[in-house]
Amino acid sequence: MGGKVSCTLGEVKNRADLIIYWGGNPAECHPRHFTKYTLTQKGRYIPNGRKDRTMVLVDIRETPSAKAADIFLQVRPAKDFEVITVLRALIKGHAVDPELAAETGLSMEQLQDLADRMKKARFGVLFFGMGLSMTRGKHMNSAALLTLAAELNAYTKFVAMPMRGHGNVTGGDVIMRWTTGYPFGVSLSRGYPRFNPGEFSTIDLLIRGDCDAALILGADPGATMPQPAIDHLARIPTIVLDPKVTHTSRLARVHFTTAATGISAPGTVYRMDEIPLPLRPALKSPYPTDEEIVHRIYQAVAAKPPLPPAVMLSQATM
Amino acid sequence: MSKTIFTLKERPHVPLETEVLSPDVIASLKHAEVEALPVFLGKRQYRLADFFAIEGDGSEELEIHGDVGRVKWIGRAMTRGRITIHGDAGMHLGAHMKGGTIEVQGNASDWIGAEMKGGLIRVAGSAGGQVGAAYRGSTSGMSGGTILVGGSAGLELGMRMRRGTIVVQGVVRDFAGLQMKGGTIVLLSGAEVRTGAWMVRGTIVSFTPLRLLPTFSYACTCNPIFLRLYARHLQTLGVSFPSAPEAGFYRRYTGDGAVPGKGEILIWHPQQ
Amino acid sequence: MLRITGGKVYDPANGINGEIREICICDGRIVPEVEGGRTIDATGMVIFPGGVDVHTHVAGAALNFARAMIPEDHRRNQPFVRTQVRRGGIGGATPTTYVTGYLYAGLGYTTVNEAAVPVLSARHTHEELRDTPIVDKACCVLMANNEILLDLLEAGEKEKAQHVAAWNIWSAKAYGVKAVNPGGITAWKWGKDAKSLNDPIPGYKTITPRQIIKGLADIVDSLGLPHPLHLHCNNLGAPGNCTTTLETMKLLEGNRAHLAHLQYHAYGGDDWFTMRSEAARIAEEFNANPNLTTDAGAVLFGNTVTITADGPWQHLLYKLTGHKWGNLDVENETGCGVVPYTYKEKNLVNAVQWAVGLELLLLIKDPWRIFLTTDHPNGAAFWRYPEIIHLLMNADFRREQLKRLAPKALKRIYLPELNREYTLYEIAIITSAGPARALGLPHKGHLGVGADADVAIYNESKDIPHMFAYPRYVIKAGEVVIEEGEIRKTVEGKGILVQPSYDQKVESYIRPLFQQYYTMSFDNYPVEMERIEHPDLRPCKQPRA
Amino acid sequence: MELTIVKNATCTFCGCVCDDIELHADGERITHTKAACVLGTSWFKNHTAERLYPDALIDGQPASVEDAIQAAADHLYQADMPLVYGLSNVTCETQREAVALAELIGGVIDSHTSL
Repeated sequence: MGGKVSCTLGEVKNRADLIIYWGGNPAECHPRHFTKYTLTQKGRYIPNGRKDRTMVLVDIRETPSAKAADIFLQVRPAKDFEVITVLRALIKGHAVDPELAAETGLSMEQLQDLADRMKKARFGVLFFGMGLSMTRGKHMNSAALLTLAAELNAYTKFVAMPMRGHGNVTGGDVIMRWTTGYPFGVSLSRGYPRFNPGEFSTIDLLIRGDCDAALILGADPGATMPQPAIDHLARIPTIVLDPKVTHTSRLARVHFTTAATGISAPGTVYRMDEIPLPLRPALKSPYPTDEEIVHRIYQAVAAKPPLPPAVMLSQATM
Repeated sequence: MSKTIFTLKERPHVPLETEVLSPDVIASLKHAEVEALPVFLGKRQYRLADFFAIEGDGSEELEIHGDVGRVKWIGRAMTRGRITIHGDAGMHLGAHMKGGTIEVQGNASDWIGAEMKGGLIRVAGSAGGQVGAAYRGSTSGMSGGTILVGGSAGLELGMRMRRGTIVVQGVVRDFAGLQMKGGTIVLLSGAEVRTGAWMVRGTIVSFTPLRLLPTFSYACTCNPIFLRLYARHLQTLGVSFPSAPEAGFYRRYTGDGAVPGKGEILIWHPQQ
Repeated sequence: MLRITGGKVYDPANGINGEIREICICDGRIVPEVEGGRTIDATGMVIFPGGVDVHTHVAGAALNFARAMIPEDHRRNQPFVRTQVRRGGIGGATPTTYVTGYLYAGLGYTTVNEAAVPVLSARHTHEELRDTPIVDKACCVLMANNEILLDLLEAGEKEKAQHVAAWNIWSAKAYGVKAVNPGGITAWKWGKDAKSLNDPIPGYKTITPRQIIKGLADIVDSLGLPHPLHLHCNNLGAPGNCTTTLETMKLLEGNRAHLAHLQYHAYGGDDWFTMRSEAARIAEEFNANPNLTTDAGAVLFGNTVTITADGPWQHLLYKLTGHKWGNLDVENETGCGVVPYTYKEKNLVNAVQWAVGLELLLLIKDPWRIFLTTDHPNGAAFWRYPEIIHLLMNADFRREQLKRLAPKALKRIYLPELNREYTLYEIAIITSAGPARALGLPHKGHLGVGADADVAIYNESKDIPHMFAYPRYVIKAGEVVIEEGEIRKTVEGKGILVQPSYDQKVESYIRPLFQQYYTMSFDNYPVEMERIEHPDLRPCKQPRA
Repeated sequence: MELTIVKNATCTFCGCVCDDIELHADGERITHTKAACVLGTSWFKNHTAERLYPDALIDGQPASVEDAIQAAADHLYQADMPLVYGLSNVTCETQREAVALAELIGGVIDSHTSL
């Protein structure tokens, strides 16, 4: 059933001789990824740094990251899943229909060459970005790449890692896993965690109008989400915590100004490879931290009459 | 035969969870007991009667009126009896069901018949995503029973299904039969893309040309006897498709070579 | 203040075997007597010191990685619904942190040792442990594949290696040293393994698993750590691996060591088709080596998830099962693999594994040297311990269970011939007194004056699994946390750690290497002391010069 | 203003979370960064310790934090299906509190990951 085969970034720095970026543009979105973690660093087993590595960029358009790549493969939009599925077949030596394969925008030669390089690598890594996970196929595209990486371990050492954006989004996953058992999209309405992306994921909830209040922190959906979702946020009581007055604050009933994470608020954040790092704020904020505000809201709700404990009707309903 | 009739008073402003709307729960209860059954509006617990006008004592036959498109888990894990919904149905309709019949006269939402083991779900209109699918992380989706959809259906239809039948009259979206392990999917109007992706076993039959993944290989043309028997069986459920040898034949593809799998996709070619 | 009267006390550390005694508690400790306060009438009940788990995986990057991989397991198991006194959460193979605390306390366990922590993500482990209520928590830092350390051992720089090790222990705010598949994980970073104790490991010139084991055992002894080297031997799970285990035991003569989850290291045969139990040989050798302790790592049939730093083994398991596979290599230090798994009675290999765990518990004579574990969640979830207690205490029940196995399995195991039945006194040793002693925690695992007031009180019953699964009362640090199977109070546990001494100058040795091999700032690497809530800093013995 | 220098500071702008940044601050703003990339530099310089916004707003009007806390608690308590969303640019300590709050208010909690 595939899986998730990953590593911390230092493993890439020390060992990777084949680095593939898929649907991501680190040169512009993660500017130090090449220089601090992956491409140009010398590693314990990569004595010559960049010279000892091959970099492949797979994307639908030639981004500035292509300049750094040895090989650029341009895939037709929304054909990533097909490309990855073909690669899965090729690494195992299974037949592929060349005509259908060509619809991906890559020739059989290119596909076979990539499959061969992956199998021959001593330590390969696949980094994938939003260009993969936000296009047609979405979570299945990520699943496909993770499965490809897992299967390559029958031939050599291979790992895959998402290029997470947005500061501490990784920490959100990590903490939700230990507190609720699931990484995101968790409903606690019945008193215990239930997980179902599509049902409990924010955009779906908002577009269906399935929630009747919202607390937004560490995000500005009012600036980024589809309009029907924003419209629903404006309809219901929305509460925002942010160091600035944001788009979302403007449609909210309640806004709190808070200290900026890592600049004037201390704490912990996780890197994209799930390494926890301490923050060292340089400024003192006149505003309270997010942590303090959320905690005070908690206390204010806890002071109200408790809801009757949820009834378990049978085993978990999902 | 006695019936219990439920009429939704008002469409709830957030989803209502009513796994108690199942013949197994209701059949042996008196009217007042049915009224008192717990339901959940988000985090708050109410009585079933707070949302539905209820007629009759409990029975094996439930008739539901009104727009229950925001009412989740109707018929969850039911083993017997019948539920008729005169309107749209909400998520997880008939999930985990083992027997009995659910009929929806309108459209149904996502996850209908998810991980079901037996019984029949018939939706006159369209269905949402993940029809008969496996919930996230589960190794198997539906392992028995039949789902008939009169309109179209959404993403990941029959995902990881192991046994059973799904028939869809309208067009199905991406990833029909994703990681399928067995069972049969019949697509009368075809599907968008990635049909049968990563399938291991099982059969997908389409009466409209499909755009296949490059990892499926053409095997042969045929008109298998089992499909003719199948057609006859489905006819008893009101589904008909051409099957006679003189009417045409199927082009048979096997895959998904990426897994590698031994599934089959049969695409109908009518005789000119 | 609390007085417990009328109960039958099983306190093996103090030689008390089922005598009716009064237990008095004040300020979180056992005291000779108290005036006033609550009295619990424990007539008809059995009193144990609170349970101590010597080897479990309850927190940290690997377990947390596994949590996200098995939503199906979360759904299959009874969830925990939030109440006024407890958080909601998930049970099953990888319970959420809060539920982990509730479930352990619910069994009468009050101290746990998280057995595998990389320094690099130790901060994460401690954050999770802080969210694990009620129980006191120690953890062991992974060292046998730490490349800076391996380089020093290879170069024969033992003294410097000792300072580096001590620095790592303190940086991780750990209590002990864990060695997992010494050298094998480093090899796995190239897709290989370290199967023989005597071959140089891939990527290195001369160093062998043998040298790593010996080197680390010496370091731990020299540092005077309260808990000996905690060793997961090479070749885990492989048919015929008893040879490696026997060799390892020989190698450890002259050192103290704790062999983790011995069940997984006691197999004969040449392959999966001929695999058999070698529990008798292993137990015989183990009985003759009083320098060693071990834990069972017993297996129970059913669903679980396997999580180990042993990456190569997990890849093999993935290939064998075709199930999901997770792998997380940690730069320069270790790795981890995750594979969901179902142990089946009719599977020959699983049947042998099930038997071996019980056989070791029955064949190792001294209960002070083998402890009850399932290597949670690898062999089974910890909350299934009462099932194992039942199997140990009732030979007839064991024989009944044998009938469920694949018949062929009976020829490959010793269990049908074993008639030993554990007494309550012995159960108290393997669940509490013994592991506390092996961990070097003199204030745990007994009910003598001065001990931490961690007490489990069970209704005495013939229904052994029920008796141990539902203690009548559980007392943690003097507070009644469980009463009649319900959480009454969720106190916070302590973080148990050591600060071994090292030459401060070692930092200037590590710093440049760290900057070369790692990807984070050296100054952000050590876990700050403030992150340990309620720290309990334990002393080390005077280092041996 | 006194100049403070912070070494090994951690940048939370993107998922790289570089922790080798040197920050120079004059008490009110970060005046200089070392090792940060262009995105990180503008992130650090974009925030100040000045009081540029009201502590809180209720229905668009400046309000005290205490009043806003009460208003927020009322909305979340009364809602049947509240949503807690975001969790990106906040600390883990905040995220832990947010999960606890979501549990208390019986809501859904979700992050950018679901996008």
